[in-house]
Amino acid sequence: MGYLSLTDADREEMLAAIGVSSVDELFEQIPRGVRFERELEVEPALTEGEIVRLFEDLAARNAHTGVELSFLGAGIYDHYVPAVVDVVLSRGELLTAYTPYQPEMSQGVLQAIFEYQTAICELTGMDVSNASGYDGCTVAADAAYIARHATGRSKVVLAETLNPMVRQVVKTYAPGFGLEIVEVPHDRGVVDPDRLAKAAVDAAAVIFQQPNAFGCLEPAPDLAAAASDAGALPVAHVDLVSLGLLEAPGAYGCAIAVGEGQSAGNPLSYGGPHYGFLAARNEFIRRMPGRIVGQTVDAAGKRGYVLTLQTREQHIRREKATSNMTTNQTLLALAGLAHLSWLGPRGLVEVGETCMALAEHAKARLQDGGLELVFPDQATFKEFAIRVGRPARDVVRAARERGVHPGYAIGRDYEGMDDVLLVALTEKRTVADVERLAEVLAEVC
Amino acid sequence: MGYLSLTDADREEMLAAIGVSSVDELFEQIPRGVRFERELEVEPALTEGEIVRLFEDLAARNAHTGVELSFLGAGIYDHYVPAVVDVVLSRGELLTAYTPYQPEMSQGVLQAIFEYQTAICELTGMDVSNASGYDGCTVAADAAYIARHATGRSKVVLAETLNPMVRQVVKTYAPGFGLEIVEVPHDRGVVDPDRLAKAAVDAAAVIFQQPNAFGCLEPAPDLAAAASDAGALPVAHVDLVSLGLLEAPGAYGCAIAVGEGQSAGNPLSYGGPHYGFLAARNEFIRRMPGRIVGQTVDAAGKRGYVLTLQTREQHIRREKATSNMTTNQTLLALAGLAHLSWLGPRGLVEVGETCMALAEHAKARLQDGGLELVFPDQATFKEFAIRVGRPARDVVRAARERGVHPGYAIGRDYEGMDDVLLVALTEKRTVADVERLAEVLAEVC
Amino acid sequence: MELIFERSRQGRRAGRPPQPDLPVPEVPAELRRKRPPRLPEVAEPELVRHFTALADRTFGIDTGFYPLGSCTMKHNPRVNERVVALPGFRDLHPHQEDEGAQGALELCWRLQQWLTEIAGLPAVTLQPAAGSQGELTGLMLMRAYFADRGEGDRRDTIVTADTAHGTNPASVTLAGYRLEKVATDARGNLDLADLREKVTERTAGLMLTNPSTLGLFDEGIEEVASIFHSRGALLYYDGANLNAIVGRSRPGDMGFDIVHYNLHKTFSQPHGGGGPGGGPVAVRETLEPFLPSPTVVRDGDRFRLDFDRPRSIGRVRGFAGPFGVFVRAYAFMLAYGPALREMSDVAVLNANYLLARLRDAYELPYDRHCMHEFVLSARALKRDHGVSALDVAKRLMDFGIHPPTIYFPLVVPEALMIEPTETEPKERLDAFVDAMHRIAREAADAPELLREAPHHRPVRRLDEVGAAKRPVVRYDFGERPQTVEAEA
Amino acid sequence: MELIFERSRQGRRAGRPPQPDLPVPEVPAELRRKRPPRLPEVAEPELVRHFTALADRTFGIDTGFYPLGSCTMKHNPRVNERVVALPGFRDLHPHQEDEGAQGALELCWRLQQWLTEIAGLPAVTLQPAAGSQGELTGLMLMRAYFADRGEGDRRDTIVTADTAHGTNPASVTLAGYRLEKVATDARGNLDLADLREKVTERTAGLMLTNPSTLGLFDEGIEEVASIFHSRGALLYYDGANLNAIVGRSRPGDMGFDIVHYNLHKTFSQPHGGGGPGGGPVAVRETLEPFLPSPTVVRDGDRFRLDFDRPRSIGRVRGFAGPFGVFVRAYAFMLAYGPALREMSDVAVLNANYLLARLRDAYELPYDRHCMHEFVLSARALKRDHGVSALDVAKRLMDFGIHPPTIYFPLVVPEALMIEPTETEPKERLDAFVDAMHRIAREAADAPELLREAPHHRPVRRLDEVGAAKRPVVRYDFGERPQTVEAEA
Ligand SMILES: Cc1ncc(COP(=O)(O)O)c(C=O)c1O
Ligand SMILES: Cc1ncc(COP(=O)(O)O)c(C=O)c1O
Repeated sequence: MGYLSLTDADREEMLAAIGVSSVDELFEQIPRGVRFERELEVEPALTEGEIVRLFEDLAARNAHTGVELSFLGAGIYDHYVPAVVDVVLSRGELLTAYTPYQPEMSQGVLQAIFEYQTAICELTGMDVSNASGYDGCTVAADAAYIARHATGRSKVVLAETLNPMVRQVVKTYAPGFGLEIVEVPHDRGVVDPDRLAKAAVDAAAVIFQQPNAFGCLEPAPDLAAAASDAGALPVAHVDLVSLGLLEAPGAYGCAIAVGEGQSAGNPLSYGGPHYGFLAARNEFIRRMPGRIVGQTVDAAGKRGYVLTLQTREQHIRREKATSNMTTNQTLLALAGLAHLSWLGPRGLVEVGETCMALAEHAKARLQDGGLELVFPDQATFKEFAIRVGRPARDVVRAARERGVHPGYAIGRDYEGMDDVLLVALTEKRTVADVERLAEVLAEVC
Repeated sequence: MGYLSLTDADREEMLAAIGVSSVDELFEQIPRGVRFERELEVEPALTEGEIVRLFEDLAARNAHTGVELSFLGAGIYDHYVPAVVDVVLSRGELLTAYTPYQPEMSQGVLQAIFEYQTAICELTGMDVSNASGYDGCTVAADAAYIARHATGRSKVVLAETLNPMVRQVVKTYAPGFGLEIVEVPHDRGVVDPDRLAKAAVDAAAVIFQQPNAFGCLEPAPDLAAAASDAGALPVAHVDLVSLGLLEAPGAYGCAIAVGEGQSAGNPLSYGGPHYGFLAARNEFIRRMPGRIVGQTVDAAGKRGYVLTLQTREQHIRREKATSNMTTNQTLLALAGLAHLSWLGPRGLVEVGETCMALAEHAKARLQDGGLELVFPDQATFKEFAIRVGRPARDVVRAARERGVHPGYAIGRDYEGMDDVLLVALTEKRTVADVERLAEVLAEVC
Repeated sequence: MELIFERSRQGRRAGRPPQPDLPVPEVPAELRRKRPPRLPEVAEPELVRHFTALADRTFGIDTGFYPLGSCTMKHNPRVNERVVALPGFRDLHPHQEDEGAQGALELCWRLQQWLTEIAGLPAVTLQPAAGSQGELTGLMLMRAYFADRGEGDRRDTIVTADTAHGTNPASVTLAGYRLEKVATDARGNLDLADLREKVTERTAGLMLTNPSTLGLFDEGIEEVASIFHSRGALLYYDGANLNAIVGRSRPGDMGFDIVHYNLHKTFSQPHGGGGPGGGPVAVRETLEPFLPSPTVVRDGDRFRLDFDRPRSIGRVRGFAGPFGVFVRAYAFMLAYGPALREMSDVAVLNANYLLARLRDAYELPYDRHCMHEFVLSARALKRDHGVSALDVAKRLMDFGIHPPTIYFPLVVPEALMIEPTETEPKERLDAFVDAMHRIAREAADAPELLREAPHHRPVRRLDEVGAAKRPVVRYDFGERPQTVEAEA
Repeated sequence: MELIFERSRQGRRAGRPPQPDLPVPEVPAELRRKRPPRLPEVAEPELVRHFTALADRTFGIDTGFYPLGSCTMKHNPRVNERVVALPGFRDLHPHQEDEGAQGALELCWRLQQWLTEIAGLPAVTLQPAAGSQGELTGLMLMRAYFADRGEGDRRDTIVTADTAHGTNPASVTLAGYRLEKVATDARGNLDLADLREKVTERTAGLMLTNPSTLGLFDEGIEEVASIFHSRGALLYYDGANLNAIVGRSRPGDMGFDIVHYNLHKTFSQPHGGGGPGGGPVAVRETLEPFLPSPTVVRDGDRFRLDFDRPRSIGRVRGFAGPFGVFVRAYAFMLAYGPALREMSDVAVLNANYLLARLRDAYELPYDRHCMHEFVLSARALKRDHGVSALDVAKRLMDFGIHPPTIYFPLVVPEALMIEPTETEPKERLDAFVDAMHRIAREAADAPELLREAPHHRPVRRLDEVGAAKRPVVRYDFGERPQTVEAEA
């Protein structure tokens, strides 16, 4: 077995040192009744080359973005992941280190997390970021938990335009967290601040998404204000890639900003592993879940970095901890840092502009083709909802036969939208790609 | 431009320090008459994402081994390259270091080359190996050059069963080297030692290949003896992957062993970059071309490694150098070291056995299908020549339409073999693959 | 070393996105960003050097021995990184129709087969993102199960061991349960007398790691199971220590009803400085209806995501789970095949070898053979020489060895929790033994050498207390550092 | 650090090839290997650690500043490594039919278009494996050209500059030519008077680097060209310094008839501790028929290898050349497009900035603006403080900087040949300047600090003389090391 190093001679010496005659003897502490005596009934072992060939065969049965022109988004986006990210992910030390409990062994990864936290704070306009959460769904639940304990209130308001999957996860967590969930419907694709204001009364938090699940731009500042006025914490669920162009949640009064980090640095990989980010205003720093890296000095006064505020965490605080998180998504978050550093401030703006320009172009082009926008009077960022005149799932099936995945059939999540496609444009798409989409939709709609 | 770091401010400061007002001024040393004043007429610049997409499109127009079941060999073989090789190639320090002229900065790469040299000496049974040559062709010319000066003779005998490309390169070099090339025809697929003995009279070297260009096993020890008896240096052109099973050239009296290293550690990559290896008996150490790493000690008596015997080399010896080589193929050779270390002695034997077993199986299976071996009475290793009853190039064309590349149409290189396919089997092929080959050949022959 | 923000120079850049020849729409003024984010401005060459330098200041398994107890720091096979990067996996969108993701779904399904056989339980969800989330998921399943039986209100308590990892009690609280702790007996097993008292009609279930965080298999596990089951309660298995027993014993056979796996421990994932992970959960038939939605199911030769799960607790994470983690875990399993038991056998052999060679130099609180890890105490060093487990840990760094887990489990004072894993060769174990013996001698002869350690790292010992007092958690761009007041 | 062979333990292994259920044929006894090769026996975990440790003991461009003159150590863009690994390139067999390799052939053809435009010459072969082989190929082309004209026997001499890189004279000998050297004048140009004498009816041609290895553009190049052409001789351009003039001047326009490119220098390849490289050769129409076979040609929208070249010199390497090198070079070019001149402009700016800041601390033998590199002399340090260029180089290591090329070109005593390349930011240049100034001061104040340098590397200064006296060129497996007698 190529992952194991003991020779027969090694084994003999070691057994002798232990004072047993066989490895079996070491397992005698397992009561007879619960010993597993037969061989595992599993697939046969493969050599490395055979593993690669099997996985190539499995991979070949997936319609990835290299073989299908895809306009899928709905929370996970096909942005270009630069090659510098490969450098980070292929450095064995970063790849094979674990949580930096021993800072003197891990200054590199600690500094990298500190840099990631700084980037997230800059983008969201917040004071503190953790080292990552599981994904864009669980960080929303984390935010609700912070709000519940910060306000002592139990009601949490979710905008109906918050990604459906995110809402589902918050609802799953709600009973344990002692939360009561209220949802606010949208009006013409966005949330009405007045409606939200009513719902926010006695609420711990209001969670909305910008750009929202239809791709529309919410009146975010008004929503945040409505929440604050009701004494509820405004929580914005945002897309990092949009924050070169769209205002930072911190700048319009949000208490907490969360989101799915995948757009920055992570490939699609069928949904994971990715990372969720969570950043907040200073006052919530001691309620933050997960790891936080802080700056300090060593015995010689030299700058260094450590895991800090660990009294929040399960390994110290146990049942009183702010969260039970141990393993997080650091490697994916560092990929995000690399991507964001590669873009820089101008690159981030340009990605946003390209996505927006292509989306506007696609809207116009598809409308020329006779299709109708669902929310014609809302501004959008990189994604929009459009009616295709027949069941969207059938349109998807027909378009895929032509090598194009035209978008997400959102009827799965929203009433009365069975004929709606959610179409996403990233900077990887081109004007020619939009042409192709228009042609195919013309054929199949 | 993402590869350049100077800001406008930097440029101003630097121009000021230099005392010029513009970069143009620095180029005024170029005589007016030979200045290039227009813009280069080349393709427009692409962003990184666009480069990737363009290259994906170009790559998609190549029938690689992932999309076509291939039995091509004839010098370059589709062996499995293990993932540990990726570790070596993805370490930035190894990737971006150059020739270790300054040993204290480069102990890692120097030690790695020393390890590579050791592995090559072990496999070939030789005393000294250089740090790599360009490929399996040029190292044969290098060997001829060594022999010419070691023996003072100018005739070099090439077995007709030596890879045709290798022979072509030796012939190209011959005029400059002052060599007269003589070729010895084969008898029933291998070289007859008596014939060779006659040709070897007054020769500087005899170069033969084991296994040879038809895949047949030469009577290598007898060929070496015939050469030695005539006072010519026996030079064996060998396949590293075969040397777990086949005798080491050093063990049957060869003076020099050379070969194409690709089989160990390098992907096919349409012919390169790969590496040639060259190893010799001690007496030729000061005639070796290229880099050689030697062990030494530092000022504190600690073991270390340096480039050694540099008095052989062009940067010291200039027109009297043993070679003009500067840049070599070290990175590819280190990939070979990683692959060979991954295999170990048992793995190397097993790869050989698997290749041989599959080749024997394929011979039998294709003969059952009515095809005829060209050299039925010769033993082979991983490759064999078989008659397909019609022009082999047509067979290749027809088989490729069925997703199988059945082998190399060797008629291109040898008279009267237009109906012959050279079929190669590596450990990546399976019994099922052989079935598929047999089916397809049955259809198209 | 400089922060990436300190390398930044205005006007530099590495990446440039394509800019199609299209009008750029205006963002509505009230939504437009006013102040650009101060992301670093660096060209590619320095960007690469920066991350290379960060890696050089990080110790990983690839660097050397990393016996961090409870974390199973085993070698990460490189072929796993190769296969996870296949475009068919890497570039597959999670909203792709099932027909367009058959290979991915089949891989998930095959992984489930392995997991059920290993745990001895029939149904699995791959959705949880890590062990901790697996725990929470498991407790939600208990809640749903008892609610379904009308016992939801009554059963409000979860029992955990006093040796439990911090995530266990934390998960109990987050799941809305009361916590009850049970003591450990002299042999390191659950104290059955104490347990009998604490399991009542209010008890929803037990959360247990077996082998425990002491690295000891609970010899009374059958009795423990019957105590809970006889009172209608459930047993939850924290799979963090599964590396000890694969192919040797199965949680399902021990009587556990719910199990989480830490794919990133037992089945080797790059830990990446803290993650990613994967925490699938397996259950008995009776609990299957409550598993998160969607599940991966097989119909004949087709595979699909099943969203039609009316009694499900719902979703705990996006999509079907961290797929890339599944790819690596499945590749890892295939490299062993039915011989996967070898993995646990060697892990246990390596641990017992270290135990045997270190028991005289350090205190061994529970004198038994261990499983895949064991816990020593530096109490004597503390008492006799004023040298703590922390000092021993810091001194180990000077020998190029990552320290073990320290001060955990809490039941052992000055604890050193050592887990070598199966992938270490004997030479590495011996080098560790030599270092530990030398450190024990140094504690007597030159204690300050330990107290001032490490001596040969990029930084000296770091001030963690100061860091928590006035937290600086992001770069201040030259302004006054960000701080908050210390806790009372 | 241990050798991989010293980590070996009998019975260990990492890789295992598939073993089909087939009989294994016997190798004929007289051909069968008797003694198994002593390859290392190591499992994957230690194998990965070994190569990781080797990398950690190697300084690359990714580690820091690497101003190794004449080698153009520029940043290696990472996207190039990504595209070269595409299966369509990586797993393409070189014997694949042209119809099955259209993408690869088109890439080669497009690269040729770039190269011809850059050199100002119409025809290119991509076959040569490196610059040195390009030189040899170029000389073979001259031989064929003159043979074809019936002047083959008469023209037996090649002229090179006394500043020439060692490969030039070496190539002349290997190509079977006589060598004639021409002197350098006070401004660093070829001495025209000397040249006129040395160019005779026996002269086949000139080999020249321009800018020269002094980093100076030959101001008399037009006259030089006419001297050779008027005598029917040819001019060969050694392209190693092309990084200085891309888009600023073209060898073809200067009058050169044959040019080699060092793709791995000008167009950025990972140097990999010594290679790989690529040395394409471009020529005038008159020489095109003699180019190596095969060439890559275009017929309408199809691309093919052309083997039908009756007057070709033949092959100089296998297949069409080092394809992977072409993929990276072409990707590099596309990142710049028509603005590729920027590359040379910044390379020249960086070099002149260093020159301006260092000229007072070290001697500048030729007082002119330089091109992409320049040569300083440590002669004064040697004379005044007994400190050599070698000592300066070794001391630089202690500042985390790779030394420049030293003792070359030969016309400058105690030469320090400095080439920063275009990819270095100003901070790195300034750090180098500071180190060089400090070292100049140390030479006066504490010369032993230099003579004993380096002080902060994994090894102290190494004994190269001893290594050559009794060469140990492979591991002895514990037996007596392999030695040969020293040269007289
Ligand atoms: C005993 C134990 N339980 C639970 C956990 C939590 O698992 P994870 O880190 O995957 O969330 C850990 C991991 O640290 C552990 O060691
Ligand atoms: C001036 C000069 N000419 C020729 C060469 C040889 O080129 P290569 O190393 O590609 O063989 C070099 C490279 O070292 C060089 O610097």
